This record gives sequence, structure tokens and C-alpha cells, in this order.
Amino acid sequence: MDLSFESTTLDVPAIRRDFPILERETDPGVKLVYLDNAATSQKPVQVIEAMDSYYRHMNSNIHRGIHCLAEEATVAYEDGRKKIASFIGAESWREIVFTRNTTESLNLLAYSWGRANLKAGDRILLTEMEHHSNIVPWQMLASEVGVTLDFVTLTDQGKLDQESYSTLLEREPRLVSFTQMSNMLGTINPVAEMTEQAHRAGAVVIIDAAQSVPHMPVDVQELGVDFMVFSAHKMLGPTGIGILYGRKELLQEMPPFLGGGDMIKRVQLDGFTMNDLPYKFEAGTPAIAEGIGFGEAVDYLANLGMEAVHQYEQALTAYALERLEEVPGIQVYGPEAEDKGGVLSFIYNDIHTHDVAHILDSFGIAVRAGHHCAQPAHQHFDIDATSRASFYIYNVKEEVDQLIEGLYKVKEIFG
Amino acid sequence: MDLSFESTTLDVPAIRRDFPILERETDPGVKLVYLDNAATSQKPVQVIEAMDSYYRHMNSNIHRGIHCLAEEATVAYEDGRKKIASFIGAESWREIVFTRNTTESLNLLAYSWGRANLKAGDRILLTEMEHHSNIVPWQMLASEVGVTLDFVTLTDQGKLDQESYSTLLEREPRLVSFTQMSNMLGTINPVAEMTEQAHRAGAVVIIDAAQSVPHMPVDVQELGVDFMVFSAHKMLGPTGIGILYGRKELLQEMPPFLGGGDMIKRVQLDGFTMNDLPYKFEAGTPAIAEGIGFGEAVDYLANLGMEAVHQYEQALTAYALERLEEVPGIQVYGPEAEDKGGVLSFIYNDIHTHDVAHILDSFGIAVRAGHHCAQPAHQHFDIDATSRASFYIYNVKEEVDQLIEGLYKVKEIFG
Amino acid sequence: MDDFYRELIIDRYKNPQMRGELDPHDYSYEDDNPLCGDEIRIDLRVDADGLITEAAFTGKGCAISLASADLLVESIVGKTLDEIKTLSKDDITEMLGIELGPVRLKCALLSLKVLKAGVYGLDELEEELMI
Amino acid sequence: MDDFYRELIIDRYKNPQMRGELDPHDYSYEDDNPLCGDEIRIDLRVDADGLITEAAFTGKGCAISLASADLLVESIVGKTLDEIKTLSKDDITEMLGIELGPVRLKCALLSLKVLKAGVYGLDELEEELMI
Ligand SMILES: Cc1ncc(COP(=O)(O)O)c(C=O)c1O
Ligand SMILES: Cc1ncc(COP(=O)(O)O)c(C=O)c1O
Repeated sequence: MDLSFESTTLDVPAIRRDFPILERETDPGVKLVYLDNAATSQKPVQVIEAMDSYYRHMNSNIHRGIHCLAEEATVAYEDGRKKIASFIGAESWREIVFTRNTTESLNLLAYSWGRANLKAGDRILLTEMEHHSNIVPWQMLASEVGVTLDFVTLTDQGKLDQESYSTLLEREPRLVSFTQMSNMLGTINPVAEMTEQAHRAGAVVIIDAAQSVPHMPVDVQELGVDFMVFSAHKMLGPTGIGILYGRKELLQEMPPFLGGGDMIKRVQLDGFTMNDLPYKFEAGTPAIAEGIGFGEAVDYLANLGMEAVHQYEQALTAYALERLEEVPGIQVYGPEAEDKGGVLSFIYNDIHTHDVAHILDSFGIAVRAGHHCAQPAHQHFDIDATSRASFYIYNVKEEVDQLIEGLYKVKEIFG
Repeated sequence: MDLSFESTTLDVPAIRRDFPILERETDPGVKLVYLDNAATSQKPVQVIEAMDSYYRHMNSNIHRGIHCLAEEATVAYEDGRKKIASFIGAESWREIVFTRNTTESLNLLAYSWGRANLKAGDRILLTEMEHHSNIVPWQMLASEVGVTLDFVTLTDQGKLDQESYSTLLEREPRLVSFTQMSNMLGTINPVAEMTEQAHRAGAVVIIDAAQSVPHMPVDVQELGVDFMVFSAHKMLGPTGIGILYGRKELLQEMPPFLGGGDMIKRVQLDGFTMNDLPYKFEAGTPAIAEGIGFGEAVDYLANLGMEAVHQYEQALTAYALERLEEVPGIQVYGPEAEDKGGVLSFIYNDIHTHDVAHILDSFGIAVRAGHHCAQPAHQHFDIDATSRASFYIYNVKEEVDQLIEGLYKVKEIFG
Repeated sequence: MDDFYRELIIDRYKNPQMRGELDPHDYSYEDDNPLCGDEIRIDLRVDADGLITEAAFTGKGCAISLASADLLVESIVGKTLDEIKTLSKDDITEMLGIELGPVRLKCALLSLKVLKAGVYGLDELEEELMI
Repeated sequence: MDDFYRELIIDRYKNPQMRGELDPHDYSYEDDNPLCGDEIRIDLRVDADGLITEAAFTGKGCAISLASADLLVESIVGKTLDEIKTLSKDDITEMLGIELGPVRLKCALLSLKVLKAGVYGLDELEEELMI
């Protein structure tokens, strides 16, 4: 891949004009430099206005309503679902379940698929670079059902150790669940190959795509995965809504997760009949405005083209890595630019990450400090916390330069 | 209670100006008459703009961020929680857990409290007027754990049969869960008395307040309940967020429900440590914009005063009941105006509810048709479906008149 | 009001042409819409060449669902079973002569669903319907 | 930049006055902030009247948490245990001389939390902290 800025097809100045928050000053005269995109992305006016307009003109509960608003809202919400289905190459909109976020999607799988398909003695294979949301639900399941968790270890470079993966697959896990892109190391994992290997070993495969779907082309059918999970808020969409994608055959066999309105066809005092997919998994009034906003977000990204998004962010990442290496005392974790997304986690001599982030903040530069909900990956490298800068489509080279300048100021203060 | 319009302290014309959707025409020249408030309420500009402004100026992930946006967003979101705590008279903001909606709150209780506290042979007491969301989670639990469900029956008037309640309490249910106000019959149940009785019988009490908290003063400490659940979208707030209130002692003893980011203090490969209340029950990136919008909604209602809201809606309900009784062939279900909220479900000769709702819609009048996720209550009265008109603070007498006129037109068409 | 409850619909609802049961029959199938309790049953007689010679329906429901059942059943007499396979959502809304939102569409299509499910599966039709 | 990393904080962070351990001691307690792995331990010597005669802390953390530990521990020598009960969030931010957001506040209050938990419970303090 060409990592130069020259070959980008994104019109970044035009993109920036769509994001009102980029005009924000954090202190008088101090312009925001938002480099916390792995935590959550900013939202373009198109998304904000779609939700605003929903509430001003169309707001209604959906699915069961006959009146004009209910019909308009139902169509708009279900259009959001169809857009998402086509964005990730799903075979049918029935394979797209709306949840609150990636975390709920993974818990839904642990409760519904996990409890129906796993028994004491079964193994689940995870990796040391997983987000807590792809660890804790399985730990809870493990202590309830008695399954055993294995973890693929990491190379010094912060990639998955493929030898460890192959060895652990020999233990015949029933389930393999791993991230397509690490939110600490930025590592992009070879999902298609690993999935094929897992399938050969007889496992079902879940991909945590919270960091990948927002930043690169992802096609569930090409990758061959069984389940995939991600969140709207990391990809220009609103808070409060996420996705569970699952192959129809698998979703169909799963028991329901939450019970209540909308997920049933019929209720009597002595029992209920389940609804069709995907409604079987959607109980109660859904996040309607959010589904509509999410659809807008996906339109926005599809218009840019995910290849272009990925190429531009990799150019930014390569440049940022190069510049960070100039700064004495900075150590960045994770692989080289070719193999990673726009996530740079680093330590800076022995300056505490809180102090780094706080002083950068005083220059308007927003980075994250802490373990980024990836404590095991930090433990692997024997550190408590890192500072993390992460990019998206609206970030520019000059903002990387401001980050570097900021880091020199941190050094001055902490001598 | 004085059911006259004259004694209202609400400035309804001013309220109406806060709701942009009330300007909406469903067809050219046909103004919207929104009478589907039990399904979801409309939103005032204050709420819409608070969320809009969050996305334009403050959007960030929360709790773990040190930068300026993260701190502002955390404070705004947690302020929302504090406002809700004080709105329902909770002892502490730690007793307020954010969920997606009433339905998820009830499922959280079934999964976490239910599985930890109930065993085969135990009984749960529900009522025949429950929404599906307060039935299906318990049916799922029943078939998993082997508990037995009992249902308090209804009087002909559509009230809970208190004799049936007392009798069923003698079976010593571990849990009593019922609605404060029926979304089909409008019946307002005597929560304080029934809770005291249930406590004497040794049961824990859950109140489904989805229809009551939006429309009348509710104080969890005065009522003495253990748990209470409701949704933002029915009380001027956004979709995608709801509440589980629980007494601290009870919440503290409960195991977590969803695992992942934010609900943990610490994660290692071999286990995790839980976070404090309420975060223990909030896994993953929460509905941040929605929490802020919910806080605004609660401010709006608190400013009006819930006594005033309740009095005005009862005046509307009394008037509507009176007018509906004039129309030949209309049969309204549920008690008299004094004992019910602003929910009127009716059948109209043998005209199908879909046809009633559809023709009313052609005059801009939005009512709901169907079983309103309360099939058991419909079964009790041996009907499949009803048409339902339901009110909120912005509805006016003239809209009731339009409804009545519309019903006469329906009659004309169906002869 | 809009031309929704066009005379045709009200007329067919009040005076159905094809109501009834066939006994004996070659195909008979029924299904319901649990949302509102509507039910439709369709009976067919089919000759050796797969040609529908007689058809009738019974059931309960709203004007839209009963009128479209009546129109649909009338339209299929003289058609082959293979021709039924090609019937779509659009054929029904065309017969009714109106645009329908998602919930009303479900009412309108209940009879088509019953017909197709009775004769074949109904996977594509389910996909077409968003709700 | 804002006056946040005021000289006082950086100075106390780089040259703490009260760092150390007391052995023997009358009270010793430690706690951490799992978010970032910060840890503080505070040791006290207390006379018969409940007067704190000596105090010291050890630990690791950011400038805010270590500077506030140093300032807090310095300020309590000569105070009674009862007086510690009345120390609040505001006393700490006053010592530091700056406004803090919710996350940094947690850093600043870690030492107070350790101190109070060591001597009493810390329920009210927990309530005060939103996070
Ligand atoms: C009494 C009652 N309980 C529960 C619910 C479910 O609420 P939600 O759909 O927001 O989960 C409703 C709303 O329809 C209701 O009226
Ligand atoms: C790789 C990965 N998985 C899961 C999550 C959890 O996402 P959410 O908080 O939206 O549930 C995140 C986000 O922090 C992530 O980066």
C-alpha cells in the first residue's frame, strides 16, 4: 500500500467542514486537536441533523404503528439496517441485530450462543490483545459453565503469535473470538486466514470489528466469519447503538437473549412464540433515532470509500510514527505502519501517562491515557498504562506536528 | 382530584411551542394530532438541542478520559443521572443504572437478581395487565430455573382484583412484579399498599413505571419499592436509554449482568474485579448523548411539576371518556377517569382496529391499533386488539374533539 | 381524505366475491398475523396440468387484508401454479391501487403469504417484507 | 498553558517532603487507582490524645496524585484523627490551588481516600466522587 499523502483521494479540508466540533476551542485561543478516535469518533453534521430531523418531524415508536409517523419512522430505521448490511457485505438485512454497543453484542453471544452450545470442559480461544469486552463476558461464562479460556500470545512487535495460535487450535476450541484490529497496538490481524484455520479446527469464529469496520473495507462474506460485532459511535454514528452480525443459520438456532415487546409474535400467560430474525434479539423499544443516525454515518463512509479512508489513515500513521521516533524517550508499542491502523500507544520516559495527557490537553490536544480497556496487552509488555493518539478521516499532518510539539513541551515541564 | 381544565396550572399553548413536531402536517393541509403517547412521547426543543449541542461541542467517550471534552462529557452525563435520581426520590445517584429501556431493565433483573436468588419451586407473582416486557423475561427464567408464575386477575372494570392478589401472596412468592399504570387499561395501581403487603409476605418488589413516571409524581422511597424501571422515550427523552432503579443494598449483592469495559476495575487473563455501583451494571460505551438528553427531559418535567402534569392529563382523560361515550358502538376498557391515566383503549362495533387507526390517520390523528404488547389483558376481555388514544402534556381538548369527529367519519365509511 | 379506502376496497370488504371453502380441495393452507389476530385460509382445486380451476378463501381481518384476499383469489383462477410463484408484493398493491406503509403492507400480503406457503415455501417474500 | 501544572505541583512531585515509611506505626493503609495502576500508602504515628505526631507516604503515580499526597500528609501532622474526618475534596483542591475535572480529581483524592479508609470508612467521600 502506498503510504504517501499525495495519493489520497480524500478531500480532507471538505471533510473537516462537515465536523462542527473541529471549530471548538478548548480554552480561549486554543483549538481542539482531537486524537482520541479509538475511544469514540466525532460526528458529521449529516448524522447530527438526521437525528435532529427525526425528532422534529418523524418521531414515533415503530413496527406496530399504522399512523403516518410510525410508518415513516419504521422505514427510516429499517433503511439504516439495510445500509449497514450492505456496508459489511452481509447476505441479508436479517443478519443485522441492533444492540447498544460492541460490548452488548459480545455479551449477547456469550449468553445466547455460549450457554446453548458450550459445556464444562469446552475451550474458548481468545488473544492477549483483546479489549476487556471480549474477555470479561467469556470469563463470566467460564465461571458459570466451566469452560476454559486460552489466550494467543503476542510477539515483541505486538502481533499475534501465529505459532501460538496454531498450537492452541490443536486443543480444539469450540469458539475463537478475536479482534480484527487492536485498540492499543493498532495491529491488524489476518482475519480471513485465521478464520479458515479456526473453521478447519471445528470452531465458530467471532470477530471484534470495533476498530476495523470504521477504518478499512470489511466484507463478512469474503472474510468468512460467523459473527462480527462493532459500535456506531466509533464510526461517525451516535452513542447507544451497535451491531451484532451473524450468519442466518447460526442466529436462527440461537435462543433469544432479552425477552419482551417486539421479540415475540404472541404472548400468553403460559408461554410465548418468538419473532423472526433479527427481531427475535431486539426486545423493547429500540434506539430508533440512533439507527437512523447510524445509517447516515454508513452512507458518509461509503461515499468516501473505505479503501480511501484506510489509505489516508495509514499515511497519517506512517508519518506520525516517523515523527514520534524523533522524540527522545518515546517508545511506541505495536507493529510498523504497514501492519497497523491509526492507533499509536506510547510511553514517554518515566513521565506518567496522566501527566502527558493533561499537559497535551492544555494545548488542546486530546489523547487518551490509561490501559484503554486492554490491561492484558499492557501486562504482556509489563506496563500499567500508555498514552494513545488515534486518527480518523478528519485528522491532518499538521495535527501530528502539534502533537510532537506538545510532547517536547511535556519534556520541558518534567525536565 | 379536581378533573376540570380550569384548575390546570400548565401553560399548554407555551408547552406546545416547545414541540416542533406539533407543526407537522401528515398530508398537505392535514395537521398532526398525536395521540400515541403511551407508545412514545414527542420531544421538546430543549431535549433535541441538548443532544445536538453535545455532538457539536462536547462529544467524547467518558469516565476514563483526561482531556477537556472527556471531562465535560463525563460531568454532563453524570449530571443526567443525578437529575433522574432526584426526580424519583432515590437516596443516591448510585442507585440509578442506565439501560436501553424498560425491557432491558427487567431482563437485567431476571438475569442478575433472578438467577442469583430464585430456585426451582419458587414463585413469582405478576398480573394479567402486564406489558409483555414484564412477562416474557420471567417466562424465560421460569423455563430455565423452574420457577412458577402466578398472575393476579382483573376485575370487569380493568382493575387488579385485590382479593386475587391477597390470595396469591399466600403462596409466598419470592418476587412480585407489576405495573404502576397499565398501558392498555390506564389503570393506576395502589403501589404503596400493594408493596407493603408484598413485603409482609416476604417478597421483593419490582415496579414497572414505564407509564407512571412520565405522567405523575413518583417517589421510590415513599412507595417503598425495591426496584423500579422506566424508559426515557416515553417521558420527553430520547430513544436508546432507560433506567433501573434499585435499593443500594440489593444492587450491591447482585452479580453483574453484562461484562466488559467500564463495569470492571481490573482485568487479568485469569479473572476480573468488579467496579462500584452503578458502573458494575454498565458495560461498554454508554448512551452518552442520550443520558444528557434524558437529564434535560427530567428538568423539563420537574419545571412543570408532576402534580400539575397529572391533574391536566386527568382532566383531558375525563373529557375524552365523556365524549367517547357519546359515540354509538364505542366500548372503552378500563376504569373511570379518577382511577386511570390518559390511556383510552376501545373497540368500535366490529370495525377492525387497523381500519379505525388507518382512517383516523388520514385525518392526521395518530392512535395505535393492536394488542399494545399486552395480549394477556386483551385475552382477559376476550378481544384480539383495541384502538388506543393516549395523552400527554401538549394535547388539548380540541384534539379530543377531532378524535371524536374522526370516529364519526370511520362510521360513515364502514356504514 | 386520501383515496385510501377506495370504493373497491370497501366494496370487496363488504361484498366479497370469493369467500368460501372448497371440499374436497387439492391445496389448503392458513396462516395468521399475530400482531392483530387476523387469519386467512385459502383452498385451491388444481387440474392435471397444474391449472387452478377453483379457489376460495375464508378468514377474519381488516378491510385491507380481506379485500386483497378476495382480489388475489379471484385473480388466480385460470393461472398455473408456476405463475403463482411470480406473484409479488407489487401485484397486490397494483390490484388494490394504493401505496401502503410497512404495517398495512403486511395486512395486504397476508393472503399472498398464505397462498405461496401453501404451494411452495415463502422465503423471498419474507425477505421482501421489512417487518 | 493554564496554570495547571503550577510550580508547586511539579516541585512537590520532583522533591517530595513527606516521602517515606514509618516503622513502627499506629496506622498504615494503602490503596490504588486501578485505572492507571497508581498506588499510595500512608503511615501514621498517633499519640494518646489522638494527635498525629508523624506521617509519611510512599507510592507511585502521576504528578497530581503524588503532589497531593505530599501536601496532604504534611498538613495533617499536628492534627487530631477527628479533624481528619472533616477533610474534604475542597481541602485538597485548595492545597493544590487548581480546578480539576472528574478523572484528575480521582488522582488528587487517592491519598485522602487512603487516609480516611485507614482511619475510618470512606462512604461519604465515595459519594462525593462521581466516578
Ligand atoms: C407498562 C409498560 N411496560 C414496559 C414497556 C416497555 O418499554 P420499552 O419498550 O421502552 O422497553 C412499556 C412500553 O411500551 C409499557 O407501557
Ligand atoms: C477492539 C474493541 N473492542 C470492543 C470495544 C468496546 O466497544 P464499546 O465500548 O462501544 O462497547 C472497543 C472500544 O473501546 C474496542 O476498541
